[in-house]
Amino acid sequence: MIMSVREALRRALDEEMARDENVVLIGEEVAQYHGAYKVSQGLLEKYGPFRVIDTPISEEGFTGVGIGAAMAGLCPVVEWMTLNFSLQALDQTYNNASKMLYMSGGQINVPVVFRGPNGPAEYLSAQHSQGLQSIYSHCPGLKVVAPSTPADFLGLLKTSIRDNNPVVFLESELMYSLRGEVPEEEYLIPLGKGAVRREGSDVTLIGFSKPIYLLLEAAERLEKEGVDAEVIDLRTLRPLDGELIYRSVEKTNRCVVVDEAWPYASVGSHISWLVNYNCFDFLDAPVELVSQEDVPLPYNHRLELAALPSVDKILEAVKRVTYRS
Amino acid sequence: MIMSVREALRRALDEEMARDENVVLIGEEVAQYHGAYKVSQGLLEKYGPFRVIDTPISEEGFTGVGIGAAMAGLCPVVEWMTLNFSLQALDQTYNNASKMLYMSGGQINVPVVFRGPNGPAEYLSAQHSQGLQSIYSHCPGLKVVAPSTPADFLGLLKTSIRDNNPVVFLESELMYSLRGEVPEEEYLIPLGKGAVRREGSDVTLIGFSKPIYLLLEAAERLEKEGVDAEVIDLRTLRPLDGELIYRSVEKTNRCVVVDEAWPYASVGSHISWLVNYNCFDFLDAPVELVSQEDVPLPYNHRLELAALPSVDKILEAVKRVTYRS
Amino acid sequence: MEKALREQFTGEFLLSLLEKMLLIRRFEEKASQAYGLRKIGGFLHLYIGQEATGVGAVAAIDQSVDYVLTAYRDHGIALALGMKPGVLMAELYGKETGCSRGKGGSMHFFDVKKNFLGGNGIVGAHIPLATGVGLKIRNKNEKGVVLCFFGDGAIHQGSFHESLNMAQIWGLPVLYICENNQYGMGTDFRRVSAVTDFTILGQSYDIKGKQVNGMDVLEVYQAVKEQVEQIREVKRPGFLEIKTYRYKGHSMSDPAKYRTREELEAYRQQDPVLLLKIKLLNEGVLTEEKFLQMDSVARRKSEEAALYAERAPDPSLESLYEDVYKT
Amino acid sequence: MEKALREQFTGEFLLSLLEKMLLIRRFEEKASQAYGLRKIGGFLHLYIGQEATGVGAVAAIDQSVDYVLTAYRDHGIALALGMKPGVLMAELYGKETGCSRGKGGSMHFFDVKKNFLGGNGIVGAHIPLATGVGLKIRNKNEKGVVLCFFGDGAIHQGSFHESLNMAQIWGLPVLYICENNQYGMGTDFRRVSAVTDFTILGQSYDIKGKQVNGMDVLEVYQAVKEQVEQIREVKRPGFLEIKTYRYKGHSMSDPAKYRTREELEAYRQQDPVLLLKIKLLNEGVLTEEKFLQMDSVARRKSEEAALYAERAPDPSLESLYEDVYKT
Ligand SMILES: Cc1ncc(C[n+]2csc(CCOP(=O)(O)OP(=O)(O)O)c2C)c(N)n1
Ligand SMILES: Cc1ncc(C[n+]2csc(CCOP(=O)(O)OP(=O)(O)O)c2C)c(N)n1
Ligand SMILES: [Mg+2]
Ligand SMILES: [Mg+2]
Repeated sequence: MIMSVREALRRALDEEMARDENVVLIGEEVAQYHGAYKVSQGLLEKYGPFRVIDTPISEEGFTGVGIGAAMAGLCPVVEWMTLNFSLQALDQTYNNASKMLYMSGGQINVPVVFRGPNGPAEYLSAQHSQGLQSIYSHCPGLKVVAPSTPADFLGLLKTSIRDNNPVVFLESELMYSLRGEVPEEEYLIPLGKGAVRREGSDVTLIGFSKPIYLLLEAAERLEKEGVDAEVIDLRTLRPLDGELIYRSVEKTNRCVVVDEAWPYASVGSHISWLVNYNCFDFLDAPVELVSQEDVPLPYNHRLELAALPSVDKILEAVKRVTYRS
Repeated sequence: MIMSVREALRRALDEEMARDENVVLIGEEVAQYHGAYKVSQGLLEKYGPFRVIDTPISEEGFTGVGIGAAMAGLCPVVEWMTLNFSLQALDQTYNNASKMLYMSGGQINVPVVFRGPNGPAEYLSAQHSQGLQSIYSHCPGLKVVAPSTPADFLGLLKTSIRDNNPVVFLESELMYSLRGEVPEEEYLIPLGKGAVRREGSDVTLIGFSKPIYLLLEAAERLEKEGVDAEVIDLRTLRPLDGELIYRSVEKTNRCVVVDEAWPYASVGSHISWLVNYNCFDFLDAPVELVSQEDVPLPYNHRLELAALPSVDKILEAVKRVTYRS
Repeated sequence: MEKALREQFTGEFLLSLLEKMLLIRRFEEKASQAYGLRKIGGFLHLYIGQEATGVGAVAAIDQSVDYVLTAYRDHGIALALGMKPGVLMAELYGKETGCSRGKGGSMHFFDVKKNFLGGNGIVGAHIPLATGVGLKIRNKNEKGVVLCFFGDGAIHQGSFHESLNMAQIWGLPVLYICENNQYGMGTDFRRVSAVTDFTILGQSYDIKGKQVNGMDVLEVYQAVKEQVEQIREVKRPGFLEIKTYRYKGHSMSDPAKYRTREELEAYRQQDPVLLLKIKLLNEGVLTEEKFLQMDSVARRKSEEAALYAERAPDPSLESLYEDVYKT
Repeated sequence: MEKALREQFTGEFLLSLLEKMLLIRRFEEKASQAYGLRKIGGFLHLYIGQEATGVGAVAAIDQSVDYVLTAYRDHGIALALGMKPGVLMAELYGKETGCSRGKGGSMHFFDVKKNFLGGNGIVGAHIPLATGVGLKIRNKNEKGVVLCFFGDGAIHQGSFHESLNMAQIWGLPVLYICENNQYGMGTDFRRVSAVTDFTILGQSYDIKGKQVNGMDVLEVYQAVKEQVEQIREVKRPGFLEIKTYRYKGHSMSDPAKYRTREELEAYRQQDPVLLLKIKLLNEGVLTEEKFLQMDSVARRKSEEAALYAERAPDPSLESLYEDVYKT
């Protein structure tokens, strides 16, 4: 069946809430307003106000509430209206959610999911356009998931909710309306497994989340130029599916990584190093990273687009790794 | 003259407060208690309670107060008792301090310094042992400084206070009592310049902050084994002194990077990629990263030490890059 | 209002309040139109309905020494402070001559020359900033007061509480103004507030405050004036809860189905522009004709602003890399 | 206390309070000694002087359904909850048989079987957690109440305010207990608090609270019991400010020069152990001899705990990588 990312997320929430009454949804506007991006439409009506909970604008507080409830046995899904606001709650995710199992010597696990749109959308200016995958992926104890297709959003959110650990689940405002094929039957995708979106032998293009579509478009354009690109969608950022990446690069000997976040200390630059490290003898060129420019995102749309990864920038990078420039 | 890091920091604060009455010190226990690590001894007595300000335990609040005061013309030094607690204030540093100049189209700069001990000390367990350089270095608009010698702490803190931008200044609990030679006269070190701590031709060891001493010890031991190591102290993490690094690796063809933080999306892995990227044709082996193990830090000291970078781990890494294992 | 207005205020002053409220309204209507034409993108949080708060409050301060900070719903306050409509509209259009060089957009108006320090997009995040500006005033022994506007939603951010406590213990000249427009996005403030009289929250930091009818610009003016004078004198923070209402959705995409048409209509009956107009007509300060003339000036200024913005240059691509660091 | 104690409480109960307070005191004295011998490292925040709070409060709850969370000053509460001294001392020694496998240390005692969810090192960070536990109880329609202990320093964290507001609007069964020991590290709470009667802060969320003499274990017991019963019934949060005092420095490295010897001495005069001892002697529940015997039992248990910890195995190096994720 065809559904949008929004519907896939809603279905995942609905199915998991139906399956397990410990699953609750907590966040700003999730109940009566059905979510700022309408992901939770109908859930309040179906599951009532004890399980679909509107919060005050208190990110630190309600994130901690989700963690505490998880420590005591609920499986909360905490919605951050956007990931930008999750910075107010970072102490809770870093110092409580990610470390609780460890500090308690294995006694207390934290089965919570934090989810919301991450990364730049359009025209939102610096404070509202941050991709925070680097910060969350940096932290052991957290898992980080960043899907790109409706089916993956469905299967990975369901698995994330069932996972016994805190999972940061990254969505994207500009993907909510994206439509695609989704299985009718119950669908679960294990965390930690990437997917090959397109097989190819000349260069490996690695990405996750929204930029996957830039990579696919770049691959098509490359095909016309006679370059056969393999596109890998990481899907989960922590734990990372290193083997999938390395096997591909061992085959193609060339690699471009795309990450919408700033470059310094990013998921993108980390993977670039990993590829260099693990495929050193296979690489014919240094791994290229296409990231956001190292500036806060401006409001002006032309500047904004110039700051972000683009098909052209990816093609340039591919030219460099294939020494065709 | 010989002084400790603690004294060097105090001297920097004292000299800058004497020079410019806009410089104020804000934080928990900085005034009457003279700082949790006694850095600000004597400053309350000299500059009074309007300029040396004890705060409630409200990290988000007083960090924002420092930023707001800087927007209006003061030059606050905000002390975080440890960087771990700065997570509560990350929204302020990320969304206000780093972006204000940009969002205001260049109108409002934020001359604030955030400082405090960063990284693991001893026996402090997971919540109190985090090196957060990756998070701060990730963010454009911030500068990040991480010195390792008393003279550098002096010269770089003074420059950081005079800088027109928000600077995150990373200290280390275990270094406060470290002593060393410091110039008598006024001493300023520009941000963005690394230092070669030891010249060598066989391998480049790169680090910053406390682990510099592991690198120096490793270099000594390597000398006995006939390996001539160059040790680079980055001193400033953002902006990064890339040229210093690349020139060295072009000479040595081998590189080991040490970073006390977790590996994923870290300063350490970023530099490792940068070296791979910029010195691809010079490298005889993949860049090695010696980081903290990818786990929360445990209390038990033996485990804790096993989790952290060590001279032995560095020597192992050097063995790998020199293919001597 | 016991005394006749004319005894308390000059006609000029009263008309200037009306003029500013009209300008805000027409400016935002124009902006809303431009949004429909995709000249403006992203968020556009309109102040329509709340004009009396910004205009009344700003009229009560001394702009040469006082500071103002607010959240993302900042057009009205920027205009009340005297920022040029063209410069603001250019910012909305993302142009180089916008107040923030097209980098900030709707949520990030700034004018450092007017002591206007934003325009902030993160709910509650500017409350500590305003408190810090108060610290600067205290430390330099200046005369200024800081007006810090924020919404009923923002009051449940920890930063509000941390700030009030610090402002009180340090004696900072900050007037915290909660613009209670009844909703934080789709959330009726009563649904998320343990107490609904927010002056109780101020009082819990030993800060006396007051609830004010935010549809009445003169009541806002008086209340802010009193507080500001008091703050200037005793050098302690103050608090006001201004009860107001936004006519439009939260931002452009919000159909505002969480409220009834009746509720909206009831507020429109006490529209701040209408309320002041009637008073001034009654007192003979204004005629219907004069009102229409003022309104058309406001409309013309807004048109001109849009024209200016339309013709203004885009920022250069190089400017992408500027303003990241100050040298 | 109007009525004679014997009419209100069984002798057994009264003696058990004394026993627990003595155990905490002797346990911590032993830990302090072990710290001097470098058996324990890092932070060690002693509860000595505050024993009545933990013991009185825990005696008032139903451990089969109620939950407890506190900050890093957690030894006393862990012992009051009945955690084994040996297991706790082993944790302080960083041993595998410690309650947290030697990974948590002093600040991170946990016992999930006793509904004790820590032990948290970040000031204020566990207050939302406790609130979340309350949500679980509400959602599952359980009988439990959550005790959330925190310090006078923690009350100025935004997380406290955000939590109380949510607990009130959602009707969560959480008793927020501010252990006001007068200082947050070296800071007298009066220096950083806009109001010094913290029940005002509770009231600003429509939560009625009370100040309690924390040197009197029975007063603590009564006050917590009342609140817990009330909370169980009306399913709303509660608040208590318990006035107490810590005799030692903040942690081991603090010489506590910020207070006078006289002040410390005055509190020692109302020492919670001493106070209860005198009462029980007066009422004939206790003899001097019995007291000495109880004290030596507490000392012996603490010695044994240290011995157990000393002999306990270190965690294996592989355990470094365990407990990061739960499968
Ligand atoms: C920290 C944070 N959380 C959430 C948001 C998303 N958001 C933007 S405005 C808003 C509602 C704010 O309501 P209120 O404070 O009453 O101001 P109003 O919009 O009514 O002027 C929310 C939730 C945000 N910008 N920042
Ligand atoms: C967020 C945060 N800021 C600062 C610290 C450092 N710190 C540890 S305890 C403490 C004082 C806390 O005082 P209080 O809440 O009164 O508790 P008490 O120690 O008196 O039991 C401080 C500042 C911390 N652990 N966490
Ligand atoms: Mg509102
Ligand atoms: Mg205290």
